[in-house]
Amino acid sequence: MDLMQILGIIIPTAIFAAAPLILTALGGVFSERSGVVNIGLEGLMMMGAFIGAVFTFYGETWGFGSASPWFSFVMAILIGAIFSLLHAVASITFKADQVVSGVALNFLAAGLTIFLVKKIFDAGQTPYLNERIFKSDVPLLSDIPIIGPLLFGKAYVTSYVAIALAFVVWFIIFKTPFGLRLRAVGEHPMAADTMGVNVTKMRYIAVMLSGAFAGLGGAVYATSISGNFTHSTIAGQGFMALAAMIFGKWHPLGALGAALFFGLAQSLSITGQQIPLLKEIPHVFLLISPYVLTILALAGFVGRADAPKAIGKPYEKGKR
Amino acid sequence: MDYVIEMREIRKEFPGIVANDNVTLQVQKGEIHALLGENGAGKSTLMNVLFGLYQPEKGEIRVRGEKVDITDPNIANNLGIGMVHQHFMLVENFTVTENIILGQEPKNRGQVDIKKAAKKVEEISRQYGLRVDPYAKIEDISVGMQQRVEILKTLYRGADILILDEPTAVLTPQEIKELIQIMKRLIAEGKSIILITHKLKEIMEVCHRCTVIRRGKGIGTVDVANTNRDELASMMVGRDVSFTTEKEPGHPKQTVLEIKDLVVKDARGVSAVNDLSLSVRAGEIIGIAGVDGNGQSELIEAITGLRKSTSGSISLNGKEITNHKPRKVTEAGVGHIPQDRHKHGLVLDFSIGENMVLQTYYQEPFSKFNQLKISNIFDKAKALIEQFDVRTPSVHTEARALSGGNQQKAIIAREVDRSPDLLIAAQPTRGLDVGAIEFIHSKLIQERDANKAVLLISFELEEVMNVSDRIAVIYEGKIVAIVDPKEVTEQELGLLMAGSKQSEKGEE
Amino acid sequence: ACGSDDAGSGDTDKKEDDKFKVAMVTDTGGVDDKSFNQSAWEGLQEFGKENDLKEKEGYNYLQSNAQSDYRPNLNNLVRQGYDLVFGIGFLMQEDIQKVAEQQKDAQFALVDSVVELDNVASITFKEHQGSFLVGLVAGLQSKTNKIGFIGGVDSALIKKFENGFKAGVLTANPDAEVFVQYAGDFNDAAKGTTIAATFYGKGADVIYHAAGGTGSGVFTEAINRKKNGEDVWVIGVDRDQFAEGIYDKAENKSVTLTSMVKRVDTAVLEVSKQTKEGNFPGGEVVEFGLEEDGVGIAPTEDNVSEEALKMVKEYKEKIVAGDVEVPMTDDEFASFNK
Amino acid sequence: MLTSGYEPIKAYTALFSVIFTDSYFIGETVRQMTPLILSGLAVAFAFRTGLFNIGVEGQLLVGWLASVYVGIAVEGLPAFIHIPLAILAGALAGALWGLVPGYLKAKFMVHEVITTIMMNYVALHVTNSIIRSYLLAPGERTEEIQSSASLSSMFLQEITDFSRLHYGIVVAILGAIVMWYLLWKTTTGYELRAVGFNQHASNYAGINVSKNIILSMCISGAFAGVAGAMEGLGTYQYMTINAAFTGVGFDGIAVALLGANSAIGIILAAGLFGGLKIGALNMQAVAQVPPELITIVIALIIFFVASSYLVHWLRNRINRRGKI
Ligand SMILES: Nc1ncnc2c1ncn2[C@@H]1O[C@H](COP(=O)(O)OP(=O)(O)OP(=O)(O)O)[C@@H](O)[C@H]1O
Ligand SMILES: Nc1ncnc2c1ncn2[C@@H]1O[C@H](COP(=O)(O)OP(=O)(O)OP(=O)(O)O)[C@@H](O)[C@H]1O
Ligand SMILES: [Mg+2]
Ligand SMILES: [Mg+2]
Repeated sequence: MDLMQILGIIIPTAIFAAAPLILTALGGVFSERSGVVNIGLEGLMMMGAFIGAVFTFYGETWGFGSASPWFSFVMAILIGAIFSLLHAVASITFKADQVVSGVALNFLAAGLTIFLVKKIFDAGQTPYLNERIFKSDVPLLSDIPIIGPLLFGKAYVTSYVAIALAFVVWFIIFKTPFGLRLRAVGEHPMAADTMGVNVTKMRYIAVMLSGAFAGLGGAVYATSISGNFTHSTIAGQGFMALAAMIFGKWHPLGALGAALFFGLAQSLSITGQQIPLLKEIPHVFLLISPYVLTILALAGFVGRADAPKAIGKPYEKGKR
Repeated sequence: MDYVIEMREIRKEFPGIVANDNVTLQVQKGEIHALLGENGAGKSTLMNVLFGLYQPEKGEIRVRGEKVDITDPNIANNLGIGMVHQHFMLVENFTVTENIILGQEPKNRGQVDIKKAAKKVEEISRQYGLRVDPYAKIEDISVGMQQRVEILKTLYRGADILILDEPTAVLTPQEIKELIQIMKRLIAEGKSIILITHKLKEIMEVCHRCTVIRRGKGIGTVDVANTNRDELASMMVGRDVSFTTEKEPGHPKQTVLEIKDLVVKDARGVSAVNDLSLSVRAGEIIGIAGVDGNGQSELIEAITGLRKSTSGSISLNGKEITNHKPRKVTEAGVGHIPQDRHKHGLVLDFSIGENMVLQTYYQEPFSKFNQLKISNIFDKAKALIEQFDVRTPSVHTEARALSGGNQQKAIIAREVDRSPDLLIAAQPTRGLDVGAIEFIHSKLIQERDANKAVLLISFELEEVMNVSDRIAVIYEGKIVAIVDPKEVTEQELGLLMAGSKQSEKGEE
Repeated sequence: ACGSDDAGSGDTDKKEDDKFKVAMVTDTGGVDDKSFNQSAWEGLQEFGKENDLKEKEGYNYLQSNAQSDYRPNLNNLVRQGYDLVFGIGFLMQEDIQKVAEQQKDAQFALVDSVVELDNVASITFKEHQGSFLVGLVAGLQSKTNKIGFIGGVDSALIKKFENGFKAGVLTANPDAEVFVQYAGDFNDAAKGTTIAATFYGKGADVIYHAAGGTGSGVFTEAINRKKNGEDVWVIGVDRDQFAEGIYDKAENKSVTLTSMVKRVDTAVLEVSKQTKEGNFPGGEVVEFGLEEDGVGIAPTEDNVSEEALKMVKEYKEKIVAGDVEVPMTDDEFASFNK
Repeated sequence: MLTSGYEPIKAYTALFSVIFTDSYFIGETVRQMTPLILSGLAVAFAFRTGLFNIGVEGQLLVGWLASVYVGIAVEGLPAFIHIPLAILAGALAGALWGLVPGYLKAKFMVHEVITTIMMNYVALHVTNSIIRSYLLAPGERTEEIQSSASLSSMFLQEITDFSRLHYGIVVAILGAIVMWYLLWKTTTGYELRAVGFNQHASNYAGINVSKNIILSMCISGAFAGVAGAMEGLGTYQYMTINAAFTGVGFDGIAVALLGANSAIGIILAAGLFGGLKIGALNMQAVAQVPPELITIVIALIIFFVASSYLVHWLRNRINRRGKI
């Protein structure tokens, strides 16, 4: 294979594989920026993938046609946000340990989704979806020589939606009053409280946004990559998104970069097995290369990451 | 009489303690009203009630004559009450402007209009003489400026009743002077101020009236014009307090600490200590006077091994300890009462007992063969708590739950008890009430009298002048003068600290 | 199992006890995994229907959530008095072995692997034979002469698929080149997509997957390419995967060229029947190949050319007759290819 | 359960009767508890020292492989040497796997959550590859370990009606005691906890912060490695090629936090988890309740317990007294 051919495979797959991670990591940014650890991203994504598959399927039967996946996205966003309320209620109102509550969310999603799949479809997984998000050329941009086909040819719209959302989230968090308050709540909730910012409300909104984004991430995975939902559709992607968020230093664009990096490393490790030179390397080294590369990147040039200061601590009025 | 604030018979309980027991506070329009009391007397609690952070069990609050129910800081804000908290409520990685506008951001097409906000901040800051850099990050600015940001926050919200909870505890004398000017300007504008402070001098200087609380109970309100420091102090503590520390002249002996041409870089890589030389002898207290940020922290950190020095030497009792690890320095005979008690001095989540052996846990009798001797540790802690009058429910109480004054006493107990040849005390009385200060000063002098060397770093001139046998003035990382406290005036010292060379005085 | 149920069950159970009861333990995929668990369960259901048994009483299954659940599940069924207990999947080999050693009176059957005990019947399939047939189709219908094989996890079992397939491809089309890659995972659809993208990118136009859930990514990639006008195919595995490959629902068009089906249902039904009749094949290895209709090519033949079908039929006969020996290991393939 | 159309009474009877009365299920419950206790200890130990170890899963896998390797490859040793040696191998392998995130955290401030997640995947692929390349036996697994390295016991199996109960539970309880002792009774524990709470103060007190971060991750990893050894030497007697994670490491997070990171609490929480998981299998068999329902129940229990102020209060009391 020549270089263009290799890049032509690696880059588009990197971008498409990254989309669910980007979205979910953005959700994580919201929650953790507000001071609520969200290890439940995995469960939220699972719920999103389930909703994505179920409502795309029903969308098809209800005659929504190719709009079915988009309909399912809306549902995944809504239900993801509602589902994340459990984490919000436990960890914000009842001041439960945020990690425990997140772990519980993961358990709950794992049980509930498959339980519901069995109830609804009388099978261990949803049927295969006919209406999915399919690849297409991005108009105009894909005509640019060399980089056009690489970056914009035969791509998923959802990938570009995810990338665009990263910028939107960046704008929200760093440019709007909402974002200012959100960050204040995550850094120093008492300061925010004394300035009239409702800490509880902000954290609820942030956690629900994380549910919405992770739900969307899961739904995108189901409708563009797996094509159905089974017990193993979401197996670790939520944790990778968590890692991307931390790798990206709790910054939306950082998370975007980290997710793309994961995607690139992943697709390189897979495609690498078909590249003559890399073929000679034992299989296992290619398999672990995305993870090792991430660790090296962190140790080499990313280094210290400062979490929001109040992260993990329930807010109690007047507590010192 | 018309009061702008009237708190009547306020009662506030915390589990196991009555923090405010029928306290009444009446503030007139346009006055600076002092609130005085020992550490833990209930001052902050009372103010937090007024600001809506706590709900009182009993009592009523009137603002400008109207009975109000302040259930939330928002309501207090709307009533024109602003509060500068004892522990600053600032988001460290936000800019000054962001901190000020938080919650009431000017908007422009959905976006925070930072430019407009910064302009407004500049306007207010000019109006009241509160110098700040609107675009600086809080973590990069001095405590004094942070304080001004806190005040600006309330003014930005249009507050005309300001509560300042111990605003001067962390300020340098210069900054205190500025703050006093600012307060005067504020009342001239018709605002009213409630000021909490342990510094009676400040009360005498700026306040009109003073309300005293002791152990949660209101003792009474006096006109400052008709009282004096001693009366206030005894009202607050319940006994007489002496202000000038009694001490015999010292008898300095051999040199204990010898610093030669020391250079230390700060976190940003700039030399904070520049060719500094200093020696401290056994049996004397050397006070280091200087404006914050002239290399004091870096000097202490270099001596104690918490920061590397780039050149020069430090020796203790004739032995090199330059760039030794903290533990080696400690074992060589250095005790250190750190400036930031929460960051360095204590593990807040450890019990007070465990904190008492922070420097010695690995030695006998507290452990043997890597095994802790728990009973020895807690016996020791009990003895120290007794000896230094640390007020804590038990040795098993988390250090976090103690009041600042008692936390400080615990640290001092730990460091003094090891009887180090050199005791470094950095701002040992910050935020403490006069009774506690008296106690700590007497401990430092006791150490000196036991032939130990003591190095005292303080921004408080009165403290330095009262306690030290010699005063070394630090300016831009150098000792610019060594003076005798008995022969120098506060004004002269102030000039030296500001870098003026003319009035050089003293032995060298 | 549990004491309470044994004690309190009363005479309804007694009646059932007289009847012949069968049950199975699934792996973590569950009974409706659209793969061999499901297929095995369909076999049991069929057996139940034929013998007028009640589900959950006469025939039953237990699902495992983790590898460590196999043994308690097997034990549980034995203790509930099932006359024959199936373990589905080679991962259960060790557990069947242990339980069978302990419960000498119970009868077991293991699918996809071998336990040499008198009370265990081992059921295996000649996947290489079925793979050979779909290999023929791939070899004939590839226009680029480049063909891909994606395995789930590199193992002796999946090697049977790979080698049989390669042998079929080369038999039909000696010029063809076969790309092989193992995903290292049966459940990573994203990986499946990437590997498929790589293969198609290198010019392959047919990919055979034996990779479970990872395979659904292969279909995703193929459908995408088909929609963008590329002429690519996927060959499904274990059951007829025509539906997975549908890209045009109205026209019922699928990227699934054909599938290699593995009739676990037939095998389960067959062994259940034999056992009921008192011919429990304990200690034996019952092999299901082309001859027994245990493996074969999927019934949906929409996309398979006449020529290919003819060749498939021809070779099926040769294999059954023993004229062609399909390789299953790397070594056998090497000598086959000589 | 009522709402989902299953018979609740029958189901709960099935759940509780077996985990308390049927010797087979008691045996299986205890067997299931064993690795859960150890992985819970691993998570808790790191937590106590201010670190979040999501890498228990990976550390468990390498520990499993190392112990099985020693169990297979070393011959002719008496059991009282061979077993400890194999467990030690598991502990060392786990510690090594914990060393990497610990070192990177201490020296480069790399967040341990990411590195431990990445190390999980590395462990999964590396152990599989080692088994496939060097230790493969029929059935996609290694050979069985020598009987001299086995923790399984005919006696325990017989009294529990052929459950897989093995002596690993003793190891797990010893592990809990070790954690408690190490944290609360030794100077090492004092240092580890101090560093976990306040690195600045620890540095001030002359404690080597980097060393303690690394040590903490190593000890945590060692507990996880021993959890793996329990699977290898006790439950299975071999190691299979794992297509996916075992889940024991992730369960350990819930066990640790449910047990308030205390030794006793972890044993109790592991008991609850183990009981529910084994009980779930029986609920399925007897009352046809799908096992997913138990996962849901477990999740709800975690939510409930985590949200309860009672636990909060207990936890504070236990912490404050510095015991257990
Ligand atoms: N959040 C709290 N929870 C429980 N008790 C508290 C709390 N805050 C204060 N207290 C109790 O109320 C009493 C008064 O505390 P307060 O902070 O008002 O003291 P203070 O007068 O401001 O002291 P200082 O001069 O040290 O600032 C304390 O002794 C303490 O026991
Ligand atoms: N969380 C808490 N629970 C119980 N009592 C508390 C708590 N926090 C503070 N206190 C009590 O509040 C009182 C005053 O605390 P505060 O922090 O105001 O002391 P302080 O001397 O002003 O400290 P600092 O010097 O740090 O300002 C103390 O008596 C302390 O015991
Ligand atoms: Mg106070
Ligand atoms: Mg104070």
